[in-house]
Amino acid sequence: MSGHQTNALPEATGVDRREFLRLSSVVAAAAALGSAACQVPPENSVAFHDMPENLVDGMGKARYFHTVIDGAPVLVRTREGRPILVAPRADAINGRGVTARHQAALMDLYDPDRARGPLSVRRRPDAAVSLAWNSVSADVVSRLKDTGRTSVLLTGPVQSPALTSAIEALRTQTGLRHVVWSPLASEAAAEAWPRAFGHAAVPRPKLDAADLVVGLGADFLDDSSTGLDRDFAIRRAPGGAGARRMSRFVQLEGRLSLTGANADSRIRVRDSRLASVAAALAHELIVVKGLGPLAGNAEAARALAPFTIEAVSTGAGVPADALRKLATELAAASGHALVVAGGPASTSSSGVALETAAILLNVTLGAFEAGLFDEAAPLSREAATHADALATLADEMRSGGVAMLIVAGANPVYDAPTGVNFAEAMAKVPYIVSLNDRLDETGRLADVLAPASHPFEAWGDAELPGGACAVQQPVMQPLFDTRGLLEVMVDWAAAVGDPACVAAVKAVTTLPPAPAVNTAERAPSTSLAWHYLRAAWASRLGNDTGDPAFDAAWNEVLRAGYWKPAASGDAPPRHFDAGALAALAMAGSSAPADGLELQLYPHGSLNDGRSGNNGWLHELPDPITRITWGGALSMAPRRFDEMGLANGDLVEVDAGHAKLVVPVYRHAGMHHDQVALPLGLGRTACGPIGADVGPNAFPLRQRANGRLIAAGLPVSVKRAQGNEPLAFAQGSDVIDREARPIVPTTTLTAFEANAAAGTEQFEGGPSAWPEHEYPNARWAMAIDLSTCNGCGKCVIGCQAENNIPVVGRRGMLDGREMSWIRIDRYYDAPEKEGGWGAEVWDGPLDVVEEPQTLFEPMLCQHCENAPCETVCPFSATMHSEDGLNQQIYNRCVGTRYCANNCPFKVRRFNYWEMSKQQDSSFFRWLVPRIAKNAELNARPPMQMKNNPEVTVRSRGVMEKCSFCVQRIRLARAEATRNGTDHNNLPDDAVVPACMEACPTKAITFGNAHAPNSRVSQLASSPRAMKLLESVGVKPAISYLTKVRNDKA
Amino acid sequence: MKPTSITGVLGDFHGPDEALAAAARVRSEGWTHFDMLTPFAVHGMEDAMGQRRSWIPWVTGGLALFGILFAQAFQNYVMVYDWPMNFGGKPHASWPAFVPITFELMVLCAAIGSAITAIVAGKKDTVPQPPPLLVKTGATVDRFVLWISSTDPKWQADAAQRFVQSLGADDVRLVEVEGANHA
Amino acid sequence: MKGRSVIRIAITVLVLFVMASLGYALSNVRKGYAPRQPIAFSHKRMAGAPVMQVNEKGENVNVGGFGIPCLYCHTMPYKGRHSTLPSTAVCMNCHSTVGLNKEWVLKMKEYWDRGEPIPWVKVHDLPDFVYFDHSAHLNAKNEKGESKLPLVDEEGKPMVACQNCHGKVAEMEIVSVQKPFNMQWCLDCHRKPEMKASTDCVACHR
Amino acid sequence: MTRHDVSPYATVMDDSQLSGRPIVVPGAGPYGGDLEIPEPLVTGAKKWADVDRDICMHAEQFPTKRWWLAFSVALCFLGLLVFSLITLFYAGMGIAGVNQPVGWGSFIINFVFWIGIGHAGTLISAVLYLFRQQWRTGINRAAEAMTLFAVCCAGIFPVIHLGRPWFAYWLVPYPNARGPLWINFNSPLAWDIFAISTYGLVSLTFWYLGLLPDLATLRDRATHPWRQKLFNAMSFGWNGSQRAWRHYESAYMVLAALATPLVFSVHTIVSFDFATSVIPGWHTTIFPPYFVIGAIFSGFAMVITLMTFMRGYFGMKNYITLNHMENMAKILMLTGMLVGFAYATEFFMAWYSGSAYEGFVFKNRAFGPYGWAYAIMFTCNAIIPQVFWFKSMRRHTLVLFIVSILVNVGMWFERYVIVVSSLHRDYLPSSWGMYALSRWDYAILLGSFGLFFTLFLLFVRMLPVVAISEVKSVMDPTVARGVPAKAAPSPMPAALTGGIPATALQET
Repeated sequence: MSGHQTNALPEATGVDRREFLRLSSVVAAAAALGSAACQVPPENSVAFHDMPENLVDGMGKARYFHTVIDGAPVLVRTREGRPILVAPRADAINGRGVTARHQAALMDLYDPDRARGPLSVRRRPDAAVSLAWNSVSADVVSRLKDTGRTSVLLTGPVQSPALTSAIEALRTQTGLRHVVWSPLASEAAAEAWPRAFGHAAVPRPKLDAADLVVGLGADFLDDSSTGLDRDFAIRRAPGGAGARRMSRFVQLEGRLSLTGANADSRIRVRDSRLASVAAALAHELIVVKGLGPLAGNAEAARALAPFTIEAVSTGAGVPADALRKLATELAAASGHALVVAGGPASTSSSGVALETAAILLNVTLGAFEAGLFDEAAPLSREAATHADALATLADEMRSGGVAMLIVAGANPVYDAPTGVNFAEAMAKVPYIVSLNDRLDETGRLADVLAPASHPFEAWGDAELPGGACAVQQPVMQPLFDTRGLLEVMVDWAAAVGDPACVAAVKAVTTLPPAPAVNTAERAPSTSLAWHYLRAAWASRLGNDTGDPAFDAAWNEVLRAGYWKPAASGDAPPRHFDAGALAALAMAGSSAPADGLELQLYPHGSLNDGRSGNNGWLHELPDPITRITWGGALSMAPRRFDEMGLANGDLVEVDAGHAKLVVPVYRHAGMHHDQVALPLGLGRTACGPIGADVGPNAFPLRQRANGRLIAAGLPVSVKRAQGNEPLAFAQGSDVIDREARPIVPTTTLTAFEANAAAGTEQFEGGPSAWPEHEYPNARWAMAIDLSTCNGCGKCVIGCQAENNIPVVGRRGMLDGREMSWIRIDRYYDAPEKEGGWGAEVWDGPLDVVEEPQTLFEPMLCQHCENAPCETVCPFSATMHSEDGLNQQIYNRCVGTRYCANNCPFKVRRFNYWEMSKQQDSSFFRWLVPRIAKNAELNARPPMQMKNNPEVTVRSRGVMEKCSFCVQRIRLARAEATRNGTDHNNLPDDAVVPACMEACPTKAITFGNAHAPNSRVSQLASSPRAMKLLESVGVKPAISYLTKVRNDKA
Repeated sequence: MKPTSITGVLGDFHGPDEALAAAARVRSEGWTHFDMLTPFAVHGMEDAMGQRRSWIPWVTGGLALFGILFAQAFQNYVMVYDWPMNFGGKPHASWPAFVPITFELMVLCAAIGSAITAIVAGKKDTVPQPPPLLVKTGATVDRFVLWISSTDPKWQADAAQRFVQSLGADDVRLVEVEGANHA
Repeated sequence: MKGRSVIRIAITVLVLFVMASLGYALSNVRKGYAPRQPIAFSHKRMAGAPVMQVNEKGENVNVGGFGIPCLYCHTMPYKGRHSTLPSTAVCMNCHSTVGLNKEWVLKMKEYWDRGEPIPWVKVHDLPDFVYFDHSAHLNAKNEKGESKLPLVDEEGKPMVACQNCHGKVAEMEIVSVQKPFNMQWCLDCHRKPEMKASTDCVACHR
Repeated sequence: MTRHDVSPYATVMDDSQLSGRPIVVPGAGPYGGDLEIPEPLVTGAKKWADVDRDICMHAEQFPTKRWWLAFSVALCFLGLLVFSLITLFYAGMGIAGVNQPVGWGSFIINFVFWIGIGHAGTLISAVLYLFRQQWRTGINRAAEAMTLFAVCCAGIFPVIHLGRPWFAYWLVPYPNARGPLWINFNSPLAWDIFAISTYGLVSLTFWYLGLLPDLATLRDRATHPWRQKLFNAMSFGWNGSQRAWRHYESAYMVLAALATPLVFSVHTIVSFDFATSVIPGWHTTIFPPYFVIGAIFSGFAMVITLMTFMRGYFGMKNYITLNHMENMAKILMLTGMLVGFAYATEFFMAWYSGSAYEGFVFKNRAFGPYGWAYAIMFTCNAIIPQVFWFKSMRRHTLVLFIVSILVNVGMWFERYVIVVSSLHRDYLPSSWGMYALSRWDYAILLGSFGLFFTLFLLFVRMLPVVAISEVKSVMDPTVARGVPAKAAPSPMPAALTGGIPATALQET
């Protein structure tokens, strides 16, 4: 505004000084107000009233406890009194493994849908009202006293000796009948082994001792509760010699299972034909080749006569050559070969024949003499479902013969087989008490729900294979008004006068009065179960509970987590009873006519559906189908294509006695005449998280010959209207390694010729820039694809450790999974003349009918030249001095550019607010997903599972694998405290959660800067491959070649 | 009533050619504080009025240089000196990445600076003008208006008015403004 | 020409507001924060240096502090992440017998008798996404085995390591934050070459 | 032709009388060659004073019903945008369709789309100015306004696509108490911020500079003192002084010279968002020119769309003639062919590189699950503009309008193809996925058009939609002058004109 035109413009209208000051004070006040409003609200710091003595070093530190969950010994990490991680024990106790369900037990513990206390249901669950435990107990006890003989206690499998004795005490005092119902059991084995050898124990195959393992529908990798996966992995890495020489595994099965996917060679045999194929192998070995003790045995020859390879191969649709070759291979490996049967295949009506044939093969191959079976530690599997007992009970109930039914840990309304009709039978029982932890399908029809505590909240014990015993010690106070099952049983048994239980009650009631709050004394335990358990363990530990020596021994058991008897006597020698061969006859007769047969298999993570409300388990992808949040009818690709189906199309499965409309899935490697459905889904009353997820296939099972038949069921499948999208955790199933060499894999032959075989990939150009130096440490990981079996335990371990939310079915369908580590499952496209076209990615029949399965755990590769870091404008992700790719949540604004630019697609974005409930009811109505996400993740007390060492991410923030940086930092702080070099941590100082959870030790983590660390040695091995060299990202993770043992 | 003063004389032309010719005449007669108000930029008028080329491009050049130097200095300060961080394995001074912002800041400084300078210069580098709100010249419509300011050393109101009329201008009028004295 | 001055004022306000916001954003300091505590506990009295004086009765009494070392109450800075607040039982070590006529001691004792913890207000409160470990700082040693944290103050007088961040708590009646406690301040130390401290993001954020 | 000849076009009353070809007078040129007399840029025998009236009228009278109708529709869509954004900010990115692996979706597509639209205005102002294309004067004001509004629309998307948009200001490298923690200048998104804000500011400056004389015109036409004062302040007291024109013209030229590379740089930098990544299908060196051409292409299409409206609804047929439209059609066809060439080059390079990943992405682009989008893109962008080989099509407003809409659709899908089809299947087959717009994505896309048209309608209501002074400068003064010429004034000294007849300076 120039001075020339003064009459057009006003006089200089500068704001005068006083006005300026006035204004600035206003602004300053506004700013002060604003800053006051922005100030972090005051936070309380609540000190102990009186600090427990043993916490002196434990503030802000994790504390670990050994305990037991569902019979599996686990290590529980707690912080400030709440369990935050379930990990396998560092020293594997032989005979038990930790399953995903055990790892995810935290979600069951903190499940907001558990009953908060006893409820009077009166069969109207919507009008349930609270009750007091005392009135429940008084009621039950008085009824027990009156009608004990017509009362029934229905439990799930009982693995606790103390609980067994308490129940036994109740039974003796009142005449109460105890019925066990275990929905899943290996009944065929339990029937075949005693017949063959006269004693009941099913010995544990030593998979780490055999050179050749032949699986007849074996499921030792699918079901990791036995811990066989650990043993198996020991012999799976190539390059070993002698007793460490790589084993070979041949699997015969109908549905491609996790076990079959890990086989070196796989032959498709439908479940109903498996027994006959096994018998044919036996025929070839015994009758044709004259091998083993039964060679020349007329009885054997007679029993095996129908099973010539020729006869069987046409009936079963298996090439005779393949069987003959397998027989030759077995014969050659005689004394070093194991045959393992089992799994869903042996739940077919020819299951006993299958198990018998397997025993026969092992006998013939001299596996027992060669010590390939561990007689001291039998396989820890339920022997019987007791389905007949359940059916009888239901009949009795219907006829009015049961006055009171107590249900504890069983849910027959949900999982009883067809024909039992338990719900209807319950209506005829005058009084029903459920001790389950929630108003489940059975509990809704009860009169009273008296919720049992979670195993982490209650005392108990468990029997381990081989006579060992573990204590289930509570790791926290009960969250709700619940009581441990043992506690309840002891209480009731004491009330009806059992002396041992009365003693426990007496011990509690005659305790010295609780010390006043202002003294440092501790109150002794008021837990009945504790007193009872100690008394019960007195015999085991050899001292009376009053003896200080007992306390020492007891504390040692609690510390170690288990107790092992002094060396037990030698197992009786095994003598094969040829009479058992009669069972083989069933192998022939069981075959249904040429048509489809159905296999029902336990869901990979949910198992029998007990933890149906557990979001982690629903979201853990099935290792083979990669389906989350539900399940589908698996169908052979060729049949699937012929029927013109698409994944998720609804089909009707008609088994005659029951029908089910389910989505269908194109299951690679499936036998053409077989379909399969997972069990353990379709809960209706477990809570909103798991309700109505997937189909409930339990009613499709049938009782026959005292067993439950869940495979080889003749069914027809026809198309139904509609499509229900399947929540896959994976895009394309196929890998064409010619075009995309991203999974190092080779055969043993090629490996022995060239140790670097299989790691070939496109080469990258030189870098324009010099490298950064990492003078102190450089974190790196090596993953052995030969020992990784794809089970997915690392996924749950990571999820628990790193506070990873659950996104739900819609989240998975939207492609917004949050897991930081995933197991990519590929079907390796075989080499093809001229290479594959783009059609290979859709899974052509040539690839998926006889698939070679590859598993590749995929997590942040912590690339040295990380493309994600370059593109973040906010500097929210960059490299640390020790080679970590850091992701800083509080700096992240969420451009998602890093995720786009990640060639491995391992970055995860918080599309929704998962950590807290958003309040606005309008937006909860407008966008219902807000409420759903909070339901899945943010209902108290779910937050208690959070690891305080890891920031809980808000929405709009990117996250990814951090190599468990919190553990690195804790280890460094520990080193600083101890005065050692925090830049040079030893190998085991930092164990990421995935490595900790891995049962097969496929993951190695450490400092690549130290030349002698395990990880740098693995990374420099010729088997190591760092992915996408052509892109030049230089990952910190080395994948060791998956070697397939082709040396038949 | 406030005193008024004569600030100059206006005369209208109706085409660019007449205006150019008139401007050349005015200049050749030795007037210096005169101006031509036109509805659009008339090419050749600079020369007709005896003005030198605008110096705006020099300002532009200087500002562009400033933009370049500032951008380079700032980016290097941030990425290399102040807190060097390892982004994706690149060196701290990964200069190609600094090029786009350097270019943009160059353009930003040069362009905005030039425009502001031009507007300010249009006000400062001039003779006193008839205030547009008070004197409707018609120069924004279709008139090419000659303006001779009373600050011209040769100024004599009558003579100036006669001179403008002699150029063939229409509507020659003296401008009187209240209380203004724009020296 | 009212319109113009309105515009000017508006512009001035805007500029000032931007400056004020920027100033606030820049500072983001917690320095000076001194919340009210449920019990007016005086660090000066408990931890300060003793000052002996003769009172009107002619007794030589301590009107200063008792010189209780920090670690008597805050037991764990060398052992773990938290320095920890003392449990009420620690207060009761002495106050079961002394000071029972003082209002605040009685209030503390009420908490003790009720078995309730005292709801202290956190003074040095870092955001939840910052992970600070006392032990890693207090135990940090240089190559010569000396503490990396200075043990003398600016005047060269010896001091406890705690004072580096918390200031002279022993001279405070009400504890207040003495240092900025923002990221800049943390980095001021971490960046000193002699500290050889990590400036990785994950050192504090994870 | 000399100054006092009557223009052969003095009687051209509307553009039905225009042919698009100059009159050629053989041997009549200054040096004996043919004289080409181009057709006038303004028809209707307009005088300079008429121009003021015709153009300022819309800013001065009470808006028409038609305007209100259009404005209320636009406002409804703007409301939809505001509501969607509130929901987005409350609920989070979850309501959009983006996922893993397609982390960028409609928001980035819209961003690139609008930024592309925003390229025509400055291009017309700057590049055509430097090339002395006088026909630009009829359309440059509206095109520049379109640029600004498109940049406004584009500008909201990088912010709203953030997971935590309230921290978007962290992108500005301001001094702070976090270390200080600046921004990462390696990131193309950081470059983007500088490029977009520079482009926005420079375009605004350019537009405003052009607006100064016209604001003075509005001021002089205004009757209400407040309006007078407002426009006087806005025009910085512009009075048409040659001494101001001198610097003004120089600055305008400088700005044009700066804006020309700026136009190219902006979309180049936007293309760096993709080109500097490691994702096959993004990591290509052709992206900068490909994006720039695409931007010009889409921008011209949008200009044609808007100009059709302005001709039809604002009576601007005399200023935006069919000749203007034909010129734009020619540019549209040329850029369309360049875009088509870029598509072909991409495929060639994918094959020629021999990279399996690269090869797959392009196969997948054209024949994969998003082949339909590719087909839309290719048809609309490379094939349909070929109709402009025919002059009758170039001068047919309905055809122009339809083609321009189709090109806009095609260019939206080009960005869709680039963003989605590259991301949805990259290196690891395990993480392949699909992407679909959610209903909120559609709402925000439509809402951005609401914002655009709201701003544009406010512009046509409030400011001169055609650059008055520039149009005046290209009108034939013999026709446009207010008072007929008197006797010939004394000729200008030849020294001042460098020997060239003064009229020759006027006419090109």
